[in-house]
Amino acid sequence: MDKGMDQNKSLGTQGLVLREATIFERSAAGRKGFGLPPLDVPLKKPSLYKRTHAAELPEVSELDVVRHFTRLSSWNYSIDTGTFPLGSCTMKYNPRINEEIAALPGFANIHPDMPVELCQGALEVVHTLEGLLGEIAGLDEVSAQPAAGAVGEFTGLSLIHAFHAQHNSPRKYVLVPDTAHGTNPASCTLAGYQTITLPSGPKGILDIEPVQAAIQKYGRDIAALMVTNPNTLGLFESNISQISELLHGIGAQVYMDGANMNAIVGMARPGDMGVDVMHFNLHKTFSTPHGGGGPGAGPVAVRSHLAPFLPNPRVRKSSAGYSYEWLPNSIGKVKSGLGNFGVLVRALCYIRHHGRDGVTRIAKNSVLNANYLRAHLSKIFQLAYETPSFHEFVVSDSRQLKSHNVKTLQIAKALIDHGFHPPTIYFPLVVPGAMLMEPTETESLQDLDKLVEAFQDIVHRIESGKETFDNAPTKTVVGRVDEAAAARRPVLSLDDRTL
Amino acid sequence: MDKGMDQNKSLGTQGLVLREATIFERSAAGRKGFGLPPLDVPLKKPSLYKRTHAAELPEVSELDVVRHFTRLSSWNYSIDTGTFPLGSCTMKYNPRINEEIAALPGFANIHPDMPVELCQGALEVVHTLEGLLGEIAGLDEVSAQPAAGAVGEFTGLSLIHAFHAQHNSPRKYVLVPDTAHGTNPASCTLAGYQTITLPSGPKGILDIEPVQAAIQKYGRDIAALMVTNPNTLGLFESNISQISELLHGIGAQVYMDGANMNAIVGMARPGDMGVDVMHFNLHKTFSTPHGGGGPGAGPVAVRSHLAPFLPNPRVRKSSAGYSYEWLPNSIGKVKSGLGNFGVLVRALCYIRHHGRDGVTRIAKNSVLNANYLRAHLSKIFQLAYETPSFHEFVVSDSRQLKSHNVKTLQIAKALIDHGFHPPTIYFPLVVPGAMLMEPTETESLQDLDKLVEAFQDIVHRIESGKETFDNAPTKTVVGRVDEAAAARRPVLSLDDRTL
Amino acid sequence: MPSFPLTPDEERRALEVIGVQTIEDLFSSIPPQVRERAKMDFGEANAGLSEHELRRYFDGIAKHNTQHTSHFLGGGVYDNIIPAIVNQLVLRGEFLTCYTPYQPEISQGTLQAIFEFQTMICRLTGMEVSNASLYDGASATAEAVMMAQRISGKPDAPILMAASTPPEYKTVVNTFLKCNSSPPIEVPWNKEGSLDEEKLKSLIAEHKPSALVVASPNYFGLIEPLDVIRKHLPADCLLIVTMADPSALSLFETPAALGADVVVGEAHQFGTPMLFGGPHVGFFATKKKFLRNLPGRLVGETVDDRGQRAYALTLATREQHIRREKATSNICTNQGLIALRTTIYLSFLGKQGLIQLGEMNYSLFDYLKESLASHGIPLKFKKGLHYREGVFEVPNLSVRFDKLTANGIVPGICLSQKYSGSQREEFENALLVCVHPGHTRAEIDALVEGLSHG
Amino acid sequence: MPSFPLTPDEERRALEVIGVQTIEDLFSSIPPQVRERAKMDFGEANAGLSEHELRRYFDGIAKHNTQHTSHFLGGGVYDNIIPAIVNQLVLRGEFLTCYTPYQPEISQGTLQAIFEFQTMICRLTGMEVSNASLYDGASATAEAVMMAQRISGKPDAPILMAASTPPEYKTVVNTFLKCNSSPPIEVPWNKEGSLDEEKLKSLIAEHKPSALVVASPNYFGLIEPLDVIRKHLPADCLLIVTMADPSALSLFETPAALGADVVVGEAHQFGTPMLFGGPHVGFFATKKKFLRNLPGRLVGETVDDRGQRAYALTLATREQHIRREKATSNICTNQGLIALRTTIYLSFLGKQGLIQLGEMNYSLFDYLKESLASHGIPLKFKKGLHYREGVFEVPNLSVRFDKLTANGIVPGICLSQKYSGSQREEFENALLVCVHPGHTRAEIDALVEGLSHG
Ligand SMILES: Cc1ncc(COP(=O)(O)O)c(C=O)c1O
Ligand SMILES: Cc1ncc(COP(=O)(O)O)c(C=O)c1O
Repeated sequence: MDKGMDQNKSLGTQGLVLREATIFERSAAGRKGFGLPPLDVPLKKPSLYKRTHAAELPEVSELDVVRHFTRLSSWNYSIDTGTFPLGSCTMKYNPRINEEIAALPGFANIHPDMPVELCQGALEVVHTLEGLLGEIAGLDEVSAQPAAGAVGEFTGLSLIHAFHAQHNSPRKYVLVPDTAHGTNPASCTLAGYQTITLPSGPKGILDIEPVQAAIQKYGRDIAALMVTNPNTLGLFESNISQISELLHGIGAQVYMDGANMNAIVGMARPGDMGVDVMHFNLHKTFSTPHGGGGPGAGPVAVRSHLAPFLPNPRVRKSSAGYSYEWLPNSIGKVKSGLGNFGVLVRALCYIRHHGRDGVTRIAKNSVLNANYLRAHLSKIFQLAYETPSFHEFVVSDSRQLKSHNVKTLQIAKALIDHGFHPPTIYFPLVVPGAMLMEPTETESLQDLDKLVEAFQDIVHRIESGKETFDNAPTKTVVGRVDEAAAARRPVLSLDDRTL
Repeated sequence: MDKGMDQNKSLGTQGLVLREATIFERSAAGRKGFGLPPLDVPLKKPSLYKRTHAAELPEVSELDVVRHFTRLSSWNYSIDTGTFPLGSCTMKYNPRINEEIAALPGFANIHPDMPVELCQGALEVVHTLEGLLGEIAGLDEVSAQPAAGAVGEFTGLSLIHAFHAQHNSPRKYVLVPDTAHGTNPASCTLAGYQTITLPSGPKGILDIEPVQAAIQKYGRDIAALMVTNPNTLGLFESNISQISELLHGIGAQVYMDGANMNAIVGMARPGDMGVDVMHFNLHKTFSTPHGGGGPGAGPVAVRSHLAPFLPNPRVRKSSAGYSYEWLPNSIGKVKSGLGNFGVLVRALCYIRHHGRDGVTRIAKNSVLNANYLRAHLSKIFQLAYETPSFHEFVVSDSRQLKSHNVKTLQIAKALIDHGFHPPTIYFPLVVPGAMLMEPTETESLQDLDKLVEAFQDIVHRIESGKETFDNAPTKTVVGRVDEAAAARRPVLSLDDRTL
Repeated sequence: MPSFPLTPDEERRALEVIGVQTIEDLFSSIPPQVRERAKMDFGEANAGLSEHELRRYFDGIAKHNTQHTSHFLGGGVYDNIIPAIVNQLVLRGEFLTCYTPYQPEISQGTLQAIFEFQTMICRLTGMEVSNASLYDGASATAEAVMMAQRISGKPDAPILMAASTPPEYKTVVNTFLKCNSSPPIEVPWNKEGSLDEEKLKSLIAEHKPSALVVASPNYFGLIEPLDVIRKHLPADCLLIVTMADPSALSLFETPAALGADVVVGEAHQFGTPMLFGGPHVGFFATKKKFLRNLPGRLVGETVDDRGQRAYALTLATREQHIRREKATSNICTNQGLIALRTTIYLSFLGKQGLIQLGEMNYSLFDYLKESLASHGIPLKFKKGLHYREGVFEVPNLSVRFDKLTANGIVPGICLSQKYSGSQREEFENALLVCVHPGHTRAEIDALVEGLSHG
Repeated sequence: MPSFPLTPDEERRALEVIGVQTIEDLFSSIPPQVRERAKMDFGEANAGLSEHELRRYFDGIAKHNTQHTSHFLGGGVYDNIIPAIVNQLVLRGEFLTCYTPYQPEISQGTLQAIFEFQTMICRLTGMEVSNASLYDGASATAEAVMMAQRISGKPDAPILMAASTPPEYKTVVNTFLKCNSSPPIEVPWNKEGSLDEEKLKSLIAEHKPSALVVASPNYFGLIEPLDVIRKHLPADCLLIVTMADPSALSLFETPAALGADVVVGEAHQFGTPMLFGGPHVGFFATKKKFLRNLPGRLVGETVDDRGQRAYALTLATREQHIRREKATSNICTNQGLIALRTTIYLSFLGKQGLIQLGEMNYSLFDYLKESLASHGIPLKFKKGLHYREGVFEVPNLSVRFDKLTANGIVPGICLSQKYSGSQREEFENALLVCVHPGHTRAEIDALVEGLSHG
């Protein structure tokens, strides 16, 4: 019994899983699905512009649908399945109470054009959340409208754009460290700015010199610095206050990408570091579920001088209740409605669940867990930077590559067979063969210990020359997927197979 | 790509599944779980009879719990996973709207001692459902109180007991065909009756002669006949009306086990066949989920002469609303409250969903599906009876046993590797090596065709001498489980390991 | 009406394969006169409803049940706070729509969860073995009595039962015993609401019972002195403790430690809503020596053919599908999913949480009791050791009850409705009031206010 | 406050392994003055709430939003009936709590579902390729315009946009274009509420636009004559059709068949509640030749190393994480779970169900329109081809609106609030009224009654 499936063996094993073709392949002509209520008025049909061929949706039964998606789900790995140390993504536990609350009919079934007196509760949610996020940011006003981090970036940069325009000081450049997430430069482009990449220093953080040099070179053409803090190496930008001062000195703004707020929430406030505008990723720091790629929410927080440009409308509170205010100098809207309201409800629920001290505890425990993992893994992998790291850290494949020609990709895929989700790989780009690990605060030491053991086992097998994991993963329902083939001859829909 | 996982291969394959020890083995001393609201009155503790050692419940986090049970669930096969032709169990699709309705706060959060004027809705559910079940049974009154089919049986037999007692005619025996479910004789014992087993005839149904013979022999000591219809071979007891008359002739009662009502609901009513009392299995015919072994509900329906003995209290409707009535001659209560109310809500929802014609369609389509499957499988397996069958049918391993010494158990386990739940095996006892197959009406022909192919493949491999499936299943997370060892040295709790 | 998967085309194909003309042909073995009479009339329910209409219909009905704002009902069914994860995890199809785990290779999830449930019940009660669940506390009590009869070897052996056992439990036990033996003999409560020891002694002497059933806490919220009671019992008389409120096990000594042979009860409050009385979940724990007499299903640990730890239903030779009329009970379907809810809830509540829950109940009741006392409404059984509920003598009860209820506060259970004869008289103004973990001080204050006037 | 998994003991062990004394030590690279100023005050939210308290708090808030009994709001957000299975399946942790499917071997569930979503969007719109979702209809429209600019090779090329596009869509497009180019030039609507073809012709001649954006149905519920419009456009001017209401695709010809180059829109009504405006889900479909210019994620079919069909994210070379400042858009997280809801909903609704849904919307609006007309409340744009919503001229609108609203019936959107200047005057008494599949004749009758008096 000691070799039992629940014993100290690899977490990953194999079990019965069912195959399932696409839902269209379950279809049978004439099979009926969902039943609508009967029509109690006369049936009418249009006579012009009639559709000639019905859209070929599947014709399946309720059980077909349930089985199909139940089976599909069984091929996914998720936080609820196991440890998911995907750096930069803050894959922490998503409390289920949030799902319950967001599904309340009083939240789910509200039309955004409901007259204000009939949606006071919805406005209260938005207003309260914006207030709390402002307190967390140490900034003056917040707009919860942006639908994701990338939209938050664009919104923040647009505010900067509007601010400079108001001051008749159109500018061209945004300074972005080389550790930045890809959305940062892409957002700059979208906001009409050119990106000037700043090299990070030997410690992995931004030194003062390159900023000074850029200021020297581009002067008042610099609109802003856009910095992620802690940065994508998991390192706190210790020079941020000084750098901010430098930028303020030329009338430029400091934008902070707050996607990594999980590391510092309650422990340090962007507003206290000289930041003028930032965005949050509610789907990271405030644990709204990632859902296989969204929805998220990317509220922006600003210092008061940027507030007149915030997206419209603003929600205001007075003794008469909540109401809308339309700012004359607003950049406009960046999304329909007031934002991804359902995500905002979850985030508010999460913050109220934690309270002030609980929110701070998030940062403490996420940094503790990450450093615990780092302490173990830096024994077997090359640590990218010795600098003290926060909620995540980077190691690389350099040892394994040198000694046995095994790459990060192989190590990541091998980890899957051990029953874990791999870390973020090959990002940030500044570290060749990077593995960016973010365990989050909701993992227990037991689970982290198992992750360490899995890595140890992989490294041991590599270094003892036993395995190179070129065929990993082998336990999954599909083996190594040919991504190159997918790109070479893209097939993007069932009908595209034959296009 | 033709060999793809979604192509015409066996439905069953293997995928990554995670190991998981018991929840206790996740425990860490001092870890806190669910948060209760703060106590806003002074904390007090008892001083007498204090517990000396705290109950060793696990100390785990919310994520621990979610992961634990998510992983456990992935080791189960269910209707939502795939085809589940488990005879006698009516494993049909359980509509999810029922779960939604049963969870409404107005149903979930009602205490059974709520004053009647504050629980009119709950009483309406019970009253309405009892009325509809009466109509389906063709009988006069219904009690929804019994918690499962077995309790329904006991209740029905107790009613018979009370009836005979009232007529000063205490009786000793209940006639039970040999095809009966095990609960039938067990319930007889519980109700103070001895079981007289009647052999089924060559066609698999009860002939008139053995009943006449029993009447000859036991006369007015016979309290009742207890018959499942359609019986556990899936055959309609065509002689039921005549047999009922014989029993009524000696003042005995006819009890019908209605667990198989799925076959005839709307097509034939027990009350029209001479049945005096019957029970329904709501968790079968009316599709309330089985939940890995309950909860269910086993309402009894009776002809008016048995109604005075029904369990207390009865729900009555008048112009003033719903109220309780306490019958003076009631057998008492067979369960707390009015029954498994949450199950009753689901069953009512299901019946209202279907409406009258939809309910009848259940029988039609379940019988059609079963006969389709039978037409195919009787080509490769020995059919137990040629008699036209209803919602289920029995084949046996006799051909495979004779030719290759492969038994039903092996065939069942081989089917698992194909991605299907096995049929009920070795039941009913009258057919050696029985496989009792009940596909239900919610399976599509596609899914049934795949099941047929799986059986064909198994039989082909057996008959071509390729395999005997002694080690099946091999794809599951655990292999063949040693049930004999479990019984030899029973370990029934974690602490029992060392007892 | 929901749609069935078979399309008209497929129906034709199926009929062809079978070799009949119409579906009706498949029903030809039903006698024609039975077939003809099968005309149902569902009245307004004849038409099937779409999901949208079902929601409207049931929302309308459910609304009639939500007219109150707070309640103090207990007496065997207890309001509790149910974590969101319990409700959501049990919706996973793999748990919700699987069958009793007859095929262990594809049922390890359910089996391991039941094994955990059994372990938890053992640890809570202090007993050695537990089954996989029974229908509810009342029927578990009946099963315990019948097990005692089996063990005694005398199926109609006399049984003593505390009169202070919840009334429904008594009725259910009576119903189950009725056909085979005489009903249990009631042992009255004494002036303080506890089991009357003198009466107990004389009844033992008179009847030589094979078991005594005691509820602790009893229906009046009192912890019974089980160790003292045990001393009065002959060695071959089983002490069956029934616990409608096992949350008392958070603070109070286990029945096992005090000498119980069987501990049964109702565990719904651990993660399952009140649901107007069910589905709930009975538990059944006893000594390992009685293993083969246990009713219901059991899950045991074993190994698979690869040497891995695995679980399976075991000792089925006690069960009806094997033993038929000689089975230890007729139980087949029981409360699988509710046992799972219990297991999830207790896992999440945890060792510390359970104690906190008990202390909360204890403290809230203490506050309630003191408040009512200071408003001149005393406990009826003042000396007893109460846990979370108790009987209060409320002047002018029916008027005050109605007034409170009309204001949306249901103050408790009027005991006169639960008893007859002299007991009914004893309880004329008696109200059983219970606290639950959702209660706030403000709610209790409002109750006290309402009960002390009018 | 929810509990964190690390126990005090484990915390100590972790610190030891790391080699620091306290957790605070790990934060030493934060400048001390920043650390010190990090004092937050959440006011009443300082204390964390348990699940029970969260329920009380949010139930209280949510109640303020449920004071109405029926509504006729549309204009881009549409009430619909959501099957129970949609809500329950998306709660499965494997869907809810997974990430963007970067590791295809453990993400086939999400990947295949997106592939199905893409297929459905193609089949609905008639286009060849679809992406994996965008934030919403408005931002999808903005992305379409930006794609047209990329394709034209002139990032600041002039864009025409129908003035009858939903106001929010226009504002969002403006915001996204603002920093890089001039805002789109509006093409006014004619007397019948449709795109003014004469104006269109002259604007084309004047501006040589790289794209025209038309909403169909437009904000007034009118189906635009896309084929006619297409004829006016030069070959290199893309026709972008934006569909806030793609349920119109049930009955009306696909934009693809009428000459559209890009079809974008908002699909939330297919299985996702209104949720006060989000999360919803934008879709984006176009011709395969524009594949490499598409914004957002794409899933493609491929094989695994065992020759099995498999899916993977593909053409990532367009995306920001590879292309950075040269990416086709900055999109990263989008609307995965809402796209999944859409896929589940459309699967269950099915081919026939979609047509039935469209006919229901069409018929309900027809009934509404006729009723209002017979009560003297005419459509503003009488000749146009309406689908499920339309603009009505309601005498004394503000009074009647308030009276109905006070009675729990929200009759629609007052268009004067959505426009400014001369358009606002045009719409002074204009009400945009929309039906949805849950509506009954009785509800419509009550609306008509209320709108025609007072
Ligand atoms: C550091 C960083 N910035 C920005 C983003 C973009 O956020 P979103 O995906 O919500 O658009 C991410 C997300 O991956 C991120 O990790
Ligand atoms: C024919 C038959 N009768 C009775 C029963 C017992 O019903 P329950 O399991 O609800 O007690 C069953 C259930 O398996 C059955 O199949």
